[in-house]
Amino acid sequence: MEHFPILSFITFFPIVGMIIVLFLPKTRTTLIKGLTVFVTGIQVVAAAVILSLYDYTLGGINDPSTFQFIEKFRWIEIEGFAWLGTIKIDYFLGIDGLSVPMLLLTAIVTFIAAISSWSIDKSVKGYFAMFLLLDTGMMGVFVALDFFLFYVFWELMLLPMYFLIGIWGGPRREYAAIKFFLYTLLGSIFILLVMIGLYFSAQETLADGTKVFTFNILALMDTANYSEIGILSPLNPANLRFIAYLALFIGFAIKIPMFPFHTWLPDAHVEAPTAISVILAGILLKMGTYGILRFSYPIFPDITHQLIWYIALFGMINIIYGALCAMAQKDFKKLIAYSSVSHMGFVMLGMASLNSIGIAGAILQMFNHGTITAMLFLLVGVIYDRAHIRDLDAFGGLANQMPVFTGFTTVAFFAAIGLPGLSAFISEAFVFVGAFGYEPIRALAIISTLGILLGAGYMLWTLQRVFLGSLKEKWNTLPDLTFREYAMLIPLTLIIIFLGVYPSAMLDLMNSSVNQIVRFMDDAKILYGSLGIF
Amino acid sequence: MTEQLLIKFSILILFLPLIGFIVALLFGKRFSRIYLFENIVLFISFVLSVILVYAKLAYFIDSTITSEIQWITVGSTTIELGIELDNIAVLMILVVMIISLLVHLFSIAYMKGDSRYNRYFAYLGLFTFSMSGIVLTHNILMMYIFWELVGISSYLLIGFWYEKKSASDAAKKAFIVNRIGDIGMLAGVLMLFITYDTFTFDKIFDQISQGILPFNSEFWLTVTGLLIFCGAIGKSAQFPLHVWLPDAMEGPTPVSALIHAATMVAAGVYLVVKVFTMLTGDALFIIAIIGMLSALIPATIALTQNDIKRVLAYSTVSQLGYMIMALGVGAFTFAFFHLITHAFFKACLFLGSGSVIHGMHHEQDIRNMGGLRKKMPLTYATFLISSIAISGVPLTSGFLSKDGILAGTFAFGSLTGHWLFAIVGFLVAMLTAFYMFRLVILTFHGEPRNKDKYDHAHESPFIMVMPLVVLAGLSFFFWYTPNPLDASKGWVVTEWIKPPQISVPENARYDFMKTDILAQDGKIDGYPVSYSQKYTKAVHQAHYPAMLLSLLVAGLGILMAFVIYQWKKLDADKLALKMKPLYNISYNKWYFDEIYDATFVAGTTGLSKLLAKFDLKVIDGIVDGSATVTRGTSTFSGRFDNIVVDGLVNFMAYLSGFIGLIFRRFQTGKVQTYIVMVIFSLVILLFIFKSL
Amino acid sequence: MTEIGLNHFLIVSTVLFSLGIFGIVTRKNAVMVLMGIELVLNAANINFIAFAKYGGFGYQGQLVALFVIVLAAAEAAIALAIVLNIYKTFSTVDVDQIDTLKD
Amino acid sequence: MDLNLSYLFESLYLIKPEIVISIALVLVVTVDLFFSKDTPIKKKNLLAYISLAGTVAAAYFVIEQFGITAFAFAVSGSKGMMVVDAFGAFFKLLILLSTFLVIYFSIRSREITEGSDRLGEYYTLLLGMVLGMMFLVSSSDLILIYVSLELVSLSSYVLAGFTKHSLRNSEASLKYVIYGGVSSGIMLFGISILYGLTGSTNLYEINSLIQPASINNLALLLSGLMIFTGIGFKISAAPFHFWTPDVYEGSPLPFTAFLSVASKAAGFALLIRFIKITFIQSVDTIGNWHLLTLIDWQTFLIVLSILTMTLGNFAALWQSNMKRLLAYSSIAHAGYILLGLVVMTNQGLIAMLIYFAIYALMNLGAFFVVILIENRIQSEELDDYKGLGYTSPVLAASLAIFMISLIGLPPTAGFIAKLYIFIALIDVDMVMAAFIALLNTVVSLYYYIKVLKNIYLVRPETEPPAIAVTPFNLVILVVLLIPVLLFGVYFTPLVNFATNSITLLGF
Amino acid sequence: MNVYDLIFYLFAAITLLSAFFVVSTRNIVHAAFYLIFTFFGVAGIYVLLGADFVAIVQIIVYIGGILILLLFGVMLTNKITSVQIKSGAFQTIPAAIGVGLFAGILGAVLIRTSWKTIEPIIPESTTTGLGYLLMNEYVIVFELLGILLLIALIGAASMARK
Repeated sequence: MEHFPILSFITFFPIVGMIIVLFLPKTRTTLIKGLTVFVTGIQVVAAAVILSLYDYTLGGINDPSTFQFIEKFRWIEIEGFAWLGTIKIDYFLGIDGLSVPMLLLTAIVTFIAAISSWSIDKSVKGYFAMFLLLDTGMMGVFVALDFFLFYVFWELMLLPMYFLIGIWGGPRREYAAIKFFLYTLLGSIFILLVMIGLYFSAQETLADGTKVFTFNILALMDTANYSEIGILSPLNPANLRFIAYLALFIGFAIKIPMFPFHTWLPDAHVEAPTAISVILAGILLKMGTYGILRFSYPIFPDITHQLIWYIALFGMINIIYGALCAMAQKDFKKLIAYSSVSHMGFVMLGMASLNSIGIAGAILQMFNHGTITAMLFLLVGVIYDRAHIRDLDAFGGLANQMPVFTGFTTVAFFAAIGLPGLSAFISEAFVFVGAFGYEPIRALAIISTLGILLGAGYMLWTLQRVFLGSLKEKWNTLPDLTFREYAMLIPLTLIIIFLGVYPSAMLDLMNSSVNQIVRFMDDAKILYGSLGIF
Repeated sequence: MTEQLLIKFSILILFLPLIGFIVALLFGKRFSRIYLFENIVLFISFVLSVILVYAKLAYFIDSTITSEIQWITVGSTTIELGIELDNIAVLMILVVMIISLLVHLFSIAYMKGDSRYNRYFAYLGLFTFSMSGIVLTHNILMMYIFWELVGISSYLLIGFWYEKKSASDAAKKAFIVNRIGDIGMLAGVLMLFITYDTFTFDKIFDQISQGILPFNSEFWLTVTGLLIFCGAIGKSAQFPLHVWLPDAMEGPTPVSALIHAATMVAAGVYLVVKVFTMLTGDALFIIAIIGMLSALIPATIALTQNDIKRVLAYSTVSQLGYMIMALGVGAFTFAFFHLITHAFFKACLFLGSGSVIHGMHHEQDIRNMGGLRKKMPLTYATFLISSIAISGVPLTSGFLSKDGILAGTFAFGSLTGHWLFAIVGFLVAMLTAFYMFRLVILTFHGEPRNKDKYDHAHESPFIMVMPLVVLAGLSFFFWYTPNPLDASKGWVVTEWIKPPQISVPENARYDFMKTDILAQDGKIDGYPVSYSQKYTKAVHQAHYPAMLLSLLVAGLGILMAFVIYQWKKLDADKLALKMKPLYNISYNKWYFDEIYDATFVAGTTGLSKLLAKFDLKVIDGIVDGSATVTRGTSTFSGRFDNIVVDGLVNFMAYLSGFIGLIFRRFQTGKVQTYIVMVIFSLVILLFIFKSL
Repeated sequence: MTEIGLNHFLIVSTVLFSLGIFGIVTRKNAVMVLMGIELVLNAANINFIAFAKYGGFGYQGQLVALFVIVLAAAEAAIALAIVLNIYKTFSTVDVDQIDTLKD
Repeated sequence: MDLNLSYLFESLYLIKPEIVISIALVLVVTVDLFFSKDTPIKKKNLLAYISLAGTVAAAYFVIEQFGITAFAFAVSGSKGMMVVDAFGAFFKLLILLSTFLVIYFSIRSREITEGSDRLGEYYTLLLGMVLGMMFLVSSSDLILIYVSLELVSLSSYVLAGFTKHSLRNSEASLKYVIYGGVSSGIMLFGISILYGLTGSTNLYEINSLIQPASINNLALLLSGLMIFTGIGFKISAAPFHFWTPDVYEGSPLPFTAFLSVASKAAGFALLIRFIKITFIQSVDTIGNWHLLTLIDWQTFLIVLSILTMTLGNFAALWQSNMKRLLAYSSIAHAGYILLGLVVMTNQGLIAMLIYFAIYALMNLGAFFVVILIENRIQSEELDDYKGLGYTSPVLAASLAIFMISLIGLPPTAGFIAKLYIFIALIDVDMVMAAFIALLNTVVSLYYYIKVLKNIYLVRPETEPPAIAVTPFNLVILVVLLIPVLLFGVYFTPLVNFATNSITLLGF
Repeated sequence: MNVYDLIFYLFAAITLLSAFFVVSTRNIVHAAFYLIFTFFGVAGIYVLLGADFVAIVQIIVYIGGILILLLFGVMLTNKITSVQIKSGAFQTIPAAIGVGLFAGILGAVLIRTSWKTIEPIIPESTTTGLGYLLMNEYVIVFELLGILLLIALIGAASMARK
């Protein structure tokens, strides 16, 4: 098993699936769907294998030796002349406690999204080809340890997403798709700039002792690798690290999406087909926060320390603002979308706390929000498939008509409002504990607690509007859940409950990495202090 | 009988109802009789709890049994799950189990024929589980968790008949108002955690007694205490968050009896009891004031309400306020004692009202009742007994506990000079007696005011009456003390319930709580010493005057009730007219709901609407506005609009399009024009760069 | 009146050049536009030869002039062919009317 | 005074590729004589095959002389008229490659084959143009430069109006000839001034002559600008680009493709050679060029390149005609490529070469798809593209890939091209320029995606016809697709090739 | 004020005046004829500059070739019978400004530039010199011009023929 490149497998297996799909005749829709489900299923299995082989004690983050399942070989190697530095880019995959939860999340959510895509009937072939391509992109983002590779995967997602929204989406799909595309592309050009800037600021020392410019993010985290002249080098008194940090942060913030860059989200969600909304909210949003934790924090610890309060502030704004916006929505899907904005705010708040509990809470919240919001979107999809509208006020009293559906929805909603016993509670509690424990952002943490009140407000209100009260005449024919829908919802429900009762299952996974990153940030504060950065 | 066994028992007690819940929920559709299973498991845990209490009091009366397992490890800190059995906890669990069991039995008949029969019992199971969790847990995080869980189960049960808008509204209101309190509590928990890096009560208290304080200041200790108390304000429906409880009466009556009279609302009191040791004097004083207000205001409201359950609801709030006030003035023992006694007779009252409502075919307005005495004698008898008990007439449990509380306030007055609590205490006692008997008289005495309803009225079946009888029986003195006039002679308040060692720094306490030397040695003229010698003295000096006074006021209240409603010597309506403003205030519940709706609710919803608009209009296109304006003015952007998108993007697109348009303008198609432009640009370039 | 020097020739060429350009951009008739181009080329030629003489650069300049003359001929031929073609398709040779291709 | 022709023969060996092309040209002319007006098109394609063969042979010789760096036609003592070096070879290969493809396109193209009675002229002119370009990229003497430029221009004037019966064609050729005539006139005048200043037309000699800054800067600047007018006209850099959209739209598609790649390439080669040889002072060890400080070169070029790309991208937003859209996009790309020159380092030069190679591939690919579609539906209007994604998936998919590459998204080669430009820029701390260029990329997304939107997202009321792809066309398509995708993920060979091709004779 | 100067001014005047008429007259045929004088004047200037051969070529090629070509153009694209021989001007003002500015700059720069001049030597027949040059350095250009002419021939033919 050690020699089997399982990360490459889990990343590129969907591509294989895509190629097969492309060669299948477009009439064999069932086969195509089945194949996709199978491929994603294999991914889940692979993820399980990874989990079973994963060593909980290793930290990762900035220490190459403690990364696991590392696959590293020279990808691009260009021997330059004297006056031109050689370019060496690695194909460098590896996972630590930060990536594993995301990897699991991606595998699971994609699998479930694949199942939920079964209802697609319009040019099936194209859909599933795009779907699988997207899958590879997402998986790659979470396992890549080379900035260049990461960027390739990051961009790889855009196009499939554009088509998936634009072709199979709702009435205003073109608009939503282009909006999504533009926003994210705008974000990624910032990332690209920083990437190149970093490339010229740090030099990695190879085995043979030669120093070369590098995209290796682990090397980029080590101040020893920086040169005095690099524009993004902390040793360079006239460096542009601050601007670069902002650029990188905006790049990721657009994905999160952080206020005020969030406006693509509601449109994209509302227009996208159910499965895609699930993936969008379940996985893509996490990439923003993941990116911040993986790149902004360890590569720019100095600036992070300077700006930490603002990160927390925006987290708070996201929480309150998203919740208030959600409260005013009439469209079921929009409401869920805004709730995502609010919940991602918790993640940012937790990240800003810079202590184990807070960051652990943030990562856990990423995972939990992934599962919960996926479930919510699936549920919206269920009702939309039946009623073909999403207007909250149009419903009412569905509890008697579709009791099982109501049951699942109730669980999901309660999870979303952080009810103890369900997964989100622990993560949100940890976020608060962490944020409260970090003196600079304590006040923000206190204000943010309003978020859980508002959350309860709009969620319960929605619950009431849709399910409680007396049943409207026209809905008394809606059937309850089908087998396929059970298949999608039950796993998520189980995960949500399980993690609510036994969060250690996930926390232990990330614990050592969390400690590692916290230690790294603290050390960095001292180190950079000694460098006279602060 | 080893400690481990007790722990096992308590775990069983805790989880059996949960199992009942899950089973009843999952198979409720399939098997119609599944509720029986739920009842059985509950009965088992009831039996276990009896054994538990017996064993605890018999063998480990002075020791606290704890056991914990590690739950989460993050960074350096670990969080445990644990159980802590002290006398208070076991007594509380017993109370919970007794009432829960009785309510179950009562419900079997009361809820018969409901479409979601099994679901109902499932929820009851969930509640029982969460409530026992609150009681048994040994750390405040778990307590918070179960705190939320009871909130949810109460939400589910209040909204059980969700077809009624009022029901679902009430449920939502209850949950959200509770959440407000919980946020405060959460903040308190966070304060504790960041200070002591643990959630476990004992560890926290130990560190406090070692003088470790939040931010090293007693002020912050006070704040922390009050923040945690916020949780109690929410759950125990204390002023100003009491508004949810009356609405909660939308739920089935047995639920009101179990949750909103006996147990869950008492959880707030229980919380204060649990953290009593870390409450500073200032904190206690504020708590006392809040308790006082909560005791007084609802009592005045209860005078004029006509819905039988609402009257009881307000009396519940008022009684809870009583307990809180008692804790505030340091009458720890009697506060908890009153919690127990009140649990029984208030449950009895609610179930009685349930029986009445059942008998009257879901009629709740007392103006349509009257004379039911003959129709449902048993219900009447039990109801009467409990009313006597709550009014504080001797020979009842209520007398004992209430008298103790009044004595406490009295003593507090004498020690600190704050007599207000005592005065309010007695006033509320009188009001209580008055409105309770108003209720009794209007319901059971006199002539039936609604004939046909009266004709169809009937006594409830045995399974409903039996719980009433049991609870009424529990409202007599002899369960608690041999001496009907003095609880201090009995075992409950002397042996079982003991005030804890105060761990707050000396100078942050009430004076009378400061430890003086004499307090250490055993008893003072037969009484166990609580806190300090002079406090104990003061309490016992206060005892007899308090007792007499309370008898007086209770009698007065009852008398007035009879005068007005039984013998009609005074016309109630005339009285109402005479003091119109007062009457209105009371009748309209001091306009709390209106005020809150006007301020907070409207505020929030308004803000959210505003922000949503903001989001749509402003964020989604800072210059969308200008873009639209220009769209109006310019001819092309209509065409342009469907090429690209709105919002901020729209603006960028608009701008880009505009620039593009400028560039397009050059492309006239006339080659000579191009050449002229080339010449011009040559000139310009030359001018630009000749300087460089 | 100074003695004739390089500058005089340069002035002539400059003016010729400018007139040529002016003709190109102003005249409607395509043929006259072509005439303008010829003027421009001639102006350049004068430059070459003048520089060659006054700079003492030898025959190079004259050679260039020769080449240019040949090129001018070729260009004129092709341009006229195109103009004829335009005349066939548009039945006008007014350059300012040939503007169907534009934004 | 006697003729020593020895150096002449040596030189002839150095211009084998050019000779081959001219032979092919003459061959085409002669063979064409044997065809009558009504010879079937099949037979006439023989001309195309001759030209193809000529291109291949020329390419072979170019590769053969890849390593060589030498002057050609240099009388003893003087610098030569031509230089043969890797840089030139790179562009010659590029030109020949695009010629090859364009000839193939022409065989397939409806527009060309309809005017079958003049196929002979068509290929003759095409080869003439190629010949001119090949001289252009390797000539080191202003006179030769001017003549070969004229050769290119003259043949392209005619080709632009090849299907002369259509209005668009003849208009295009007229505009082209007038615009071209003027700009070449201006260029000539500029050359004359430079000649006057230095007394030489040889770039190397001029360089050595102007090393002492005794020369009047203003006159030099003026002449430089006027010469740049001619070059800018070829590479269609703003503000000398005005002809581009009109001529591109008017010309027959294969020729438009040829213009957008080959003649641009020649123009850029000329520009680089001109600047780097004429105005260079020294190239230091890390590959930074130090130019004579006549003007602020960087500012000058930045202004031009930013102007060019911005203009191209923004104007393209509005286009609804595929040709015109591609015309503007080619202007924009010219801007990006100029950025590579801005940095004035070998790194930048490498970036330019890489960009050009990739640009040629993806642009030709896009044009090929457009040609195939045009053959079927006789239109390049975007509105007529609606729904093509469903009726003819292969074409649509490949067009999509080319578009993505033109935007510059990974994992396509277009990304690598842009990446290298930005690397070059940031390497010399020109962050702002890079940022603007990137914003331009975002803008360009609009119109490239618009194409895809029409193809896939919009479902027209009437389904467009299904366009079958013949095996041959498929092969060519794949041949273009593979590198566009492959270089996106593995660009080592390309970069090495470019790195080895930046050696200009002398520097 | 010697003869040389007089001749120069004469030729310059002829050239520029006729050139001015070329670009200003409304009658195309007149323009064409004015062009003859321009070319003649330029040829004269060549002679003054000692480029006799070039002057000859100028006269032969331009006046004998190009001009005829242009006249043909004029004839073929206008109906002599009608008075449609006239041709208007277009965008005169901006053109005047632009070209004026440019000419101004150009002239100013050219005059202000310090050209390295030597005392002009009156050369003997230039033909041989040109011949050698043509056959040595510039042979490749010469060849290329040949091809160019061929291309031009073919191109023009293919363009012009029916």
